[in-house]
Amino acid sequence: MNGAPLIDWDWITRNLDDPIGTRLLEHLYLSFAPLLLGLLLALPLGIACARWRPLYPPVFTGVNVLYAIPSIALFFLLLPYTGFSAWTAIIPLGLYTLAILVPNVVSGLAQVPDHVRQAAVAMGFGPLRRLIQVELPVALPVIVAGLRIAAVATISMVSVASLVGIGGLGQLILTEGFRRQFPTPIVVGIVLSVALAFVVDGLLVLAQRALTPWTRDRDPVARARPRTVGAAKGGNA
Amino acid sequence: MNVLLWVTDWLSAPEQWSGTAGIPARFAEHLGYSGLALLLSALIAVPIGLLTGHTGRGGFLAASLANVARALPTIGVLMLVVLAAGIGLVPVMAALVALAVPPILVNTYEGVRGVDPQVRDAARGMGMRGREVLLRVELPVALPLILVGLRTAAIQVVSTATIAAYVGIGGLGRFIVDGQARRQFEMVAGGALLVVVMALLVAALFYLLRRFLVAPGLRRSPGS
Amino acid sequence: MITFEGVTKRYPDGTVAVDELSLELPTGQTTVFVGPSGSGKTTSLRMINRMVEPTSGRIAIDGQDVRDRDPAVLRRSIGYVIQQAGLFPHRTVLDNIATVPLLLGWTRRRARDRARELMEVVGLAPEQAKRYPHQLSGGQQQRVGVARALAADPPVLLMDEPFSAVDPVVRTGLQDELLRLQQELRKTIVFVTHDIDEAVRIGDAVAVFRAGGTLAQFSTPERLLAEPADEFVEEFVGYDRGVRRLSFFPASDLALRGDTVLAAETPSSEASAIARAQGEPWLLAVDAAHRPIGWARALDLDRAAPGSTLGDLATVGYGHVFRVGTDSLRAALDAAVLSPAGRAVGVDEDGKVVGVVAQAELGDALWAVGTDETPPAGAVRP
Amino acid sequence: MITFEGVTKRYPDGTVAVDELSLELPTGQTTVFVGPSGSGKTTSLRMINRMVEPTSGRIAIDGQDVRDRDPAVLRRSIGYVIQQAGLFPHRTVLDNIATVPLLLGWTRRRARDRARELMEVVGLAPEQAKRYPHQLSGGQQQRVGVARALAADPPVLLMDEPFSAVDPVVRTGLQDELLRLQQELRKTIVFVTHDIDEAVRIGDAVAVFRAGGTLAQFSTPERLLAEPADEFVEEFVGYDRGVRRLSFFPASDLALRGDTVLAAETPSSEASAIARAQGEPWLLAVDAAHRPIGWARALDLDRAAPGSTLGDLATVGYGHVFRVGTDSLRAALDAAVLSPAGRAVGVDEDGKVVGVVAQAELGDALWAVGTDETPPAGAVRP
Amino acid sequence: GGGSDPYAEEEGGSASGAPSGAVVVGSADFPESTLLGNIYAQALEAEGVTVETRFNIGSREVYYDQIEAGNLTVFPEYNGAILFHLDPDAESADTEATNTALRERLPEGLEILDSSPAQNKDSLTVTRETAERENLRTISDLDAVAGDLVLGGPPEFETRTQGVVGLREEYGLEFADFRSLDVSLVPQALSDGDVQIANLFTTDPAIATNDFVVLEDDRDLFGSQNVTPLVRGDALDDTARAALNAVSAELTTETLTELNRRVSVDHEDPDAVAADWLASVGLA
Ligand SMILES: Nc1ncnc2c1ncn2[C@@H]1O[C@H](COP(=O)(O)OP(=O)(O)OP(=O)(O)O)[C@@H](O)[C@H]1O
Ligand SMILES: Nc1ncnc2c1ncn2[C@@H]1O[C@H](COP(=O)(O)OP(=O)(O)OP(=O)(O)O)[C@@H](O)[C@H]1O
Ligand SMILES: [Mg+2]
Ligand SMILES: [Mg+2]
Repeated sequence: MNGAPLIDWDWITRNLDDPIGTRLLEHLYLSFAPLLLGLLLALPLGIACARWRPLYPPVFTGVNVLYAIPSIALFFLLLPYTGFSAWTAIIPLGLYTLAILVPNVVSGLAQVPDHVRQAAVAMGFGPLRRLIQVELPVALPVIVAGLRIAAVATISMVSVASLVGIGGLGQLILTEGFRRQFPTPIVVGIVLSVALAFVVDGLLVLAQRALTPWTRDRDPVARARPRTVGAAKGGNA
Repeated sequence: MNVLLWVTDWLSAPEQWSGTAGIPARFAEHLGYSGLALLLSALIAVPIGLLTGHTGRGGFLAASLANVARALPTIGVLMLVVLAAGIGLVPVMAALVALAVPPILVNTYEGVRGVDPQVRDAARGMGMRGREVLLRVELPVALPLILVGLRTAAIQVVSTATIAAYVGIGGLGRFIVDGQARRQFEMVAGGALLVVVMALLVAALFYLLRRFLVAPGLRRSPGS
Repeated sequence: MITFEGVTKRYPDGTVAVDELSLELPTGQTTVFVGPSGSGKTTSLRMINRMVEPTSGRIAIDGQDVRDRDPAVLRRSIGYVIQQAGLFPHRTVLDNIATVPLLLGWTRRRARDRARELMEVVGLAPEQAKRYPHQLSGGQQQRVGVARALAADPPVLLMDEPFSAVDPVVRTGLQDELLRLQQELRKTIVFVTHDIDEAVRIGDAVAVFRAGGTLAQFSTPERLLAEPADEFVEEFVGYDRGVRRLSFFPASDLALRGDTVLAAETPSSEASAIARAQGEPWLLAVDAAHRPIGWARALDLDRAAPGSTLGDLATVGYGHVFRVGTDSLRAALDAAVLSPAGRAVGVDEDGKVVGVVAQAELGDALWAVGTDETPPAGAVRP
Repeated sequence: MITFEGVTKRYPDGTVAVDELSLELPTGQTTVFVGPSGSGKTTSLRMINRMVEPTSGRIAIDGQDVRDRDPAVLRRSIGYVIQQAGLFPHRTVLDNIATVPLLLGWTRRRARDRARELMEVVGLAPEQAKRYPHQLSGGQQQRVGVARALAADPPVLLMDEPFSAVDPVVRTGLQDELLRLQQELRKTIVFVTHDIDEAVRIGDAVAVFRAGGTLAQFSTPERLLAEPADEFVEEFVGYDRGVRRLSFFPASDLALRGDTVLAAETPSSEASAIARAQGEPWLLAVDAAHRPIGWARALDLDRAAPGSTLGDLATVGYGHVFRVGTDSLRAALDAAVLSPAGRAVGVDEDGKVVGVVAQAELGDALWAVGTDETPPAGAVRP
Repeated sequence: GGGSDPYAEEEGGSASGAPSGAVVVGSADFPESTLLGNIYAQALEAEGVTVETRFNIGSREVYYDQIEAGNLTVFPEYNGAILFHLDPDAESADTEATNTALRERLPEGLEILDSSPAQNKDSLTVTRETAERENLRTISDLDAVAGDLVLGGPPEFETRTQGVVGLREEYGLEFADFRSLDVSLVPQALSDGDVQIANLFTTDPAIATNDFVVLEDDRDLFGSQNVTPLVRGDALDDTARAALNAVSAELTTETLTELNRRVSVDHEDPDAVAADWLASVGLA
């Protein structure tokens, strides 16, 4: 620190493209892939839990235990198997999103009003068609709400993976900043990570609005706030 | 499977169970840091959540700030504060509090906001003053959700307090970080297991808290 | 015709929801299931489209056992309307209505055309096609629900308390609408309600269920009011059933007298003479278009200034009127009770006075109701 | 007495909810505010306990301006009951009821004793004391709400659609309960509803609000039905008001004839003679305790086998009866219409026959209602 | 600046051997390694070699495999460190002996080029104040006071032979406690007094900035740690070898310490510092 200013603008301009830009893109990729993985796992899992209720408590406990494993530990433990590939970050982060996404999928489906479901059955929808054409679309706002929380949480957690050398903006924070006792890259890393979280969150809101036109002008207040379900809150570990 | 075997070996080695670097000491340290961080966070977030929820004012601001806090990369915060304040408890607390405040704040706020307006109205209509409405009606009714927020925060804090090891203070993170540096994976896995155990204990604690603190009339409301 | 033959439904938890039910619901008619909560109405209804499978017994539509049909296919041929309408929140009004046609493989264009057609049938404005359910009032939602059930023109319509979530005024409107529709469409409708008024209004036949899932009575609405099968039914149809029953007797059978109805310009003296001649204490003044102006008391006519007309004295108002062609005895009674003259004024469709009902005549009609076992054919609806 | 003097409420968004309202609500009476949705009923009610502050005008209780009192203290002296009861979900029934006494600083023991007492008053079983609100039915919840409002024995009770969330049967029960309570307690009650039937049933006086927050009519329920102030009120009180209005006229004024009421053992021949003598085609057979058995037709008596009694022939049933002391003309009419003889049977409290109403007599009473401007003092309740 | 996205092309993997065309220079995720990587890359480029860079790759466990697999062809290393990585029980000695031992153990395809005189060794370091108060100059001098001192260092120092274990066995030292810290926190912990003696790297600029005293390793416990290019032999032609050997010849511990200072204290960019230095010694 040595009394140097917190932000060295010069450094920022010099390194805007690389490493700042490259790390940002890397960060984006490292956040997006776990979300996709999480969603691909959470949808079938959540659907199964919604359909066979007794399945839910063990699954819920399972995903929460996973969630409680410190991410550093998971990164380290995966290292011997996945090595220096992005999977080392993607697998743990993807598993973490389950703790948020599964309860949201379940509660989204549970929230489909019974009369809507009944009406679908009565009109002659088969189970699969009902799921795809009625239940999932109606559950979509809740699922997207979960996705928003998971996205923010994942974006903030990716940085931890820098401790095993795969951390997107975390690399900026760790190797450019911390190891050189240089605050500027740390601040830049934090700010960009937060900004990325906000942009992605905003994009998800827009996506949800586009995908669920029927929720518009319903309750502006409720829409502004992400929904909270069970232990599903963002954060990094 | 042999990983499991190593872990049990590591866990059952007698030297792990004594001394300042033993499991009990590390466990206690970890619990201490987590408890302190949770306490600080609760002291910050619960009153703000109650007030903003009660008045309905400033709620948007509080929620937005909580959202920013949620997006903060913990290790960034940790490392920045280390550069500013040196190693020790301060950076750890800063990082953990930034992590724990959002869920507590948001749940407290939502809990109070979510009190049936009819109930709030009835309370006022019976001649309760603002403070009485808050303490006698809104707080107890919001309690299940507040506890959910605290539990979420507590589990995250327990799992994240491992970063304390990075800045030279103890806790279960020591096992994970040291194990990695020394390529002793049973130590990493053992440390992680201990963290999970603590998280489960915390979950159990909150289950008990819910049983004893929440009025039976509310037990069906949101929560576990 | 839908036939229940000794149908029993026992739920896995042991509840016997329906117990040995045997019933025949005639084709093209509305049968109403009514009864207290938990008496098995919904269960019985849902066994028809196999949303619930009977434990024993047999249900057949036009002789064919429903169990011989693929449930999904069966259901597409049966319209279903429920309380909250069960609309799909994520689809527009138009797409909600087009659901079953699309399931049946119609082209999108044809399904939508059909949906637009049905919107008109159930009285929804075309500009609501693009709305989402939550943007509609409760009554409009129910209309969409009915339209959706009708979309594939199913011969059978199941309606489970379809109107119970809307307020009484809208509800009456929806009932009228349904009656009008049924007049045209002649579907086989099974309608569940726990409102006896609605049952009596809507049903060609009413099945009263009692707790335990057995049938307490199955008869026409009129007969239900006249002769409750037992104390349970009597209590269920409620006090007031006497007056309510009057709804089934048309006012058109009342003899109306025109001789006490005079133009308003009739000089007082002349009117007075007529009143005396008829022995009637009240005369009704009407305008040139034969619309009622008000009642005048014969006594006052005697004392009237010379040169005054009947109209000058007819200030008392005429109370309510009843429509001779369409109203029931109940409306006539109401009109009489509210009339200052104690006499009901009958008007035609255009509001022109047809005549006045003498008290004795109305009384006779009323007291005859108790003895008269069957209402005349073509009885008006309540 | 609660007085509104030129009270106006304009909400910040510009909505004028109440416009220059002036009203006097007499002490110890129930005044009902009725009107369509959004007509300012709730707003008016809530200005009384200062949950809403008027924009202009003055509200006083017994002459004292409510604005001169501390809101919290004022509210503790006014009971307040709302739609879903607004019970505290985290407190037992007992503690819910004890809330205001505790706020007033009573000891816990005294507050609970009072609460237990009130549970009995409103008809809640003592074993429900420890239950939580969600464990009660809607009707029971409302009872708790009423008990809670009564706990500190406030002279004024504000009730905002307290019964509108429960089903019609329970609702009638709660209304009866309230009427009974009020008979005893004589509170000054302000009761909001948008159900005109409820208003007419509950109210000593009814204030009809119209959209825009003005008063359309303020009068007794009977007068409201008899003379709606304008078309709006007329439409609002609805069709049927004629027959409904009969509720306000006691049946006790009807002349009853006992001469056609005979013991069942009366020999047919004797009965036949009596019928002929009275010129009555129907005779009522009663048992030894003077309870009705059924009607017998004079015609049949003539043809009866020798030695048979009136009771042998009285098989037609007696239809409904009405209670002479407490029922209204409406019940008498109902009984007559349902009777196979077209005649109503009046009984006393014990179910003993007092007499039979001749058709002409009932008709006269009915037709007179239209002209009779004020119901007799002590009119029975609907 | 660092390299491009390090795992963009990973998936396909060219594990079969040397990458076609370009020489791939890597570096570990600490500033000195990145600096050296930059120096190598720029020196090669100056000789017309096509270079790709993959800097800031995690720990040795991670990058060593990548070199073996052929995804990286040139890596700045320390001869002692690779030796211990390959054989934890190896004996450390002077530069020549270490290199000889190392060459025996390197797998097929990997080789080391000339070691530079620049060494970045482990050390035990104390503040000037402690050194003067306790009169410390060599590690052996700690004999009397070790029991009162808390030793700080990266976690692995506690269990390594070239660490706490060797200090006990070779020097007979037992410290009051060992505190494991992230490498970059060690100097700060020492200057803040959180630890009284620390395991620092000899080229750490913090030593000079804080006026720390490095205790002489009088029993040669830490062996030699000469900066040495680890390369895949088949990927380099003679020009490239010559360029890297020229760098090694010019690099001394003092230079390296100074260059480190510019990167970590003055926060100059490593590539600029590298270019600067290469120009000053006439290698670019
Ligand atoms: N899935 C089920 N499992 C167990 N019992 C059931 C189930 N569905 C209904 N019942 C029970 O069967 C009985 C009849 O229920 P049903 O829904 O047919 O009554 P209903 O007449 O429609 O009542 P309501 O007027 O309240 O709608 C009730 O006692 C109900 O509790
Ligand atoms: N807090 C408020 N802010 C703005 N407008 C309000 C507020 N409360 C009520 N209003 C408006 O004031 C008018 C009267 O409302 P009020 O609640 O008194 O009606 P009401 O007669 O009780 O209706 P309902 O039968 O639906 O309960 C309505 O137009 C309503 O929208
Ligand atoms: Mg039902
Ligand atoms: Mg209201």
